[in-house]
Amino acid sequence: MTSNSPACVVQVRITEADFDAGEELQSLYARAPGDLGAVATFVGLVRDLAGDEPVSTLHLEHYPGMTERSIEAIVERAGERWPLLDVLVVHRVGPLAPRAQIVYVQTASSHRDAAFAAAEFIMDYLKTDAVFWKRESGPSGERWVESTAADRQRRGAWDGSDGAV
Amino acid sequence: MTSNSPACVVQVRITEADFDAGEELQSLYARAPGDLGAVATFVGLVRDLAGDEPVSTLHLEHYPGMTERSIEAIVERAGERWPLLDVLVVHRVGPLAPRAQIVYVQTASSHRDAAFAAAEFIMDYLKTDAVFWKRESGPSGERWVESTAADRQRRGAWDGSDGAV
Amino acid sequence: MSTVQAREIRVLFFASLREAVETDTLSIDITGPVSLDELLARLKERLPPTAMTALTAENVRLAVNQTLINPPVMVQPGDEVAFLPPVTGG
Amino acid sequence: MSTVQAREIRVLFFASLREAVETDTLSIDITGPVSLDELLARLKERLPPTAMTALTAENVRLAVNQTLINPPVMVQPGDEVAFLPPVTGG
Repeated sequence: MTSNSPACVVQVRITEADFDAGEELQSLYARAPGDLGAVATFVGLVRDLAGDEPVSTLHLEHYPGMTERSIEAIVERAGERWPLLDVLVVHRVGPLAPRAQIVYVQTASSHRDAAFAAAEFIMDYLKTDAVFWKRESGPSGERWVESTAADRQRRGAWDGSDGAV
Repeated sequence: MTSNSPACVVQVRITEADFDAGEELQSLYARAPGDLGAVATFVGLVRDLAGDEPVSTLHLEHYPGMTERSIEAIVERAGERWPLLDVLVVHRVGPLAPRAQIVYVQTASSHRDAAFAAAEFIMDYLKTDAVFWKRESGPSGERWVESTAADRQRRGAWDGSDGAV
Repeated sequence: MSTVQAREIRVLFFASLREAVETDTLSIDITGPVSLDELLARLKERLPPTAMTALTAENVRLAVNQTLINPPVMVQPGDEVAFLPPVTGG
Repeated sequence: MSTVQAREIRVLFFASLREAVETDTLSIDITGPVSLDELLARLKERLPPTAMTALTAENVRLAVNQTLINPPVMVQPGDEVAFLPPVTGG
């Protein structure tokens, strides 16, 4: 944040528990300072299918401490680009069934363009830079999931690079 | 939607009542067909300030029937551009205090890029094309609010025009 | 449309135009199709000049039966005509 | 760091690498700073060749004390070294 910006409140929560977007929004309204006008949110869900393969469980693993910091670093970069008032990232770990909520990103600003851009930026970087690992189980066994070339291109588009690591 | 797309479920609700994003998401998860993976949402709130003027109440007025159809037309255009599974727009009318929720846009898709783009598109068009009128009351009196030149530019950017009406 | 309503046009005024006109609805009796200019002439008989200036401002749009239209247009008995100042939602 | 821990490096393996190595943690005793190559040589004494191939794959990244690093690097007694296969969140 530049010295002219009010401090952005950042919360990162890694948890096995589910979350409720309505509750998170009410907490935001209670705590948010200043001229709050726009909140963009994103919820990622476990998909029924990986390609054409049914998924029975997605297992999410993390590196306690480093994972939180990897997300904080992503949020900090977003805060340098857009005037944000408040950012919350909730990311679940452990075994998750299809249709379970995995990730919640909530970005608050005075104006919608900053809120939208920051939420999308954070999601794109979570795909490529956040320290998580995913293993899908299905009828034909298990496999580790990696970020896709499309994910890396989307991440790279934010800084003008081709996303190559 | 093309004939290859599954039908997109569209709901538009104009109401004086408040809404709960958590409840709307749970309803979505219960009804959504197919390969749901990504939900983008946006909440607009009454801002404390209009420029430097404090706002005590925002009054929202609509044209019953025509307003709903103006929003449905916006959602339909979004559905032609992105593969959406489900779209909900809740828009409040009547007198609203600062920090009250005004508008909720919820777009569901298999992938996050479609969900984000459609939510932002719908919000941009709501600012310029949805049939609502807003009157701000404050200590120095009342004034009618119009969409801004920036709003019209953002709307125009989606179709390559300059947004001039 | 019922036959009772079919000899009038219902004219609606919203937001700042409702304030300028000091009513939200007027009914204009007609016996057949009329042009928008004819409708405006009939409104002029019942509204003060300042109201007419507001209704014919460049940024006012017209809806007939809840669909935006561009003049010239003919309106029919039973139609609903609305004067809309600049809109903004979201 | 306590003096009890300060003569060893704690090595962590995550996800597919944990499966390849068949453990999530190893402790390597050292008496002073060692290079990453020296650490790998010590691991080689305790792990099967297939595990070493997995740990040295091109897409494996290393973190020292929870910060990503690029070799060459020296590690110290008390450090935590983690082998990270490609990550993805969201």
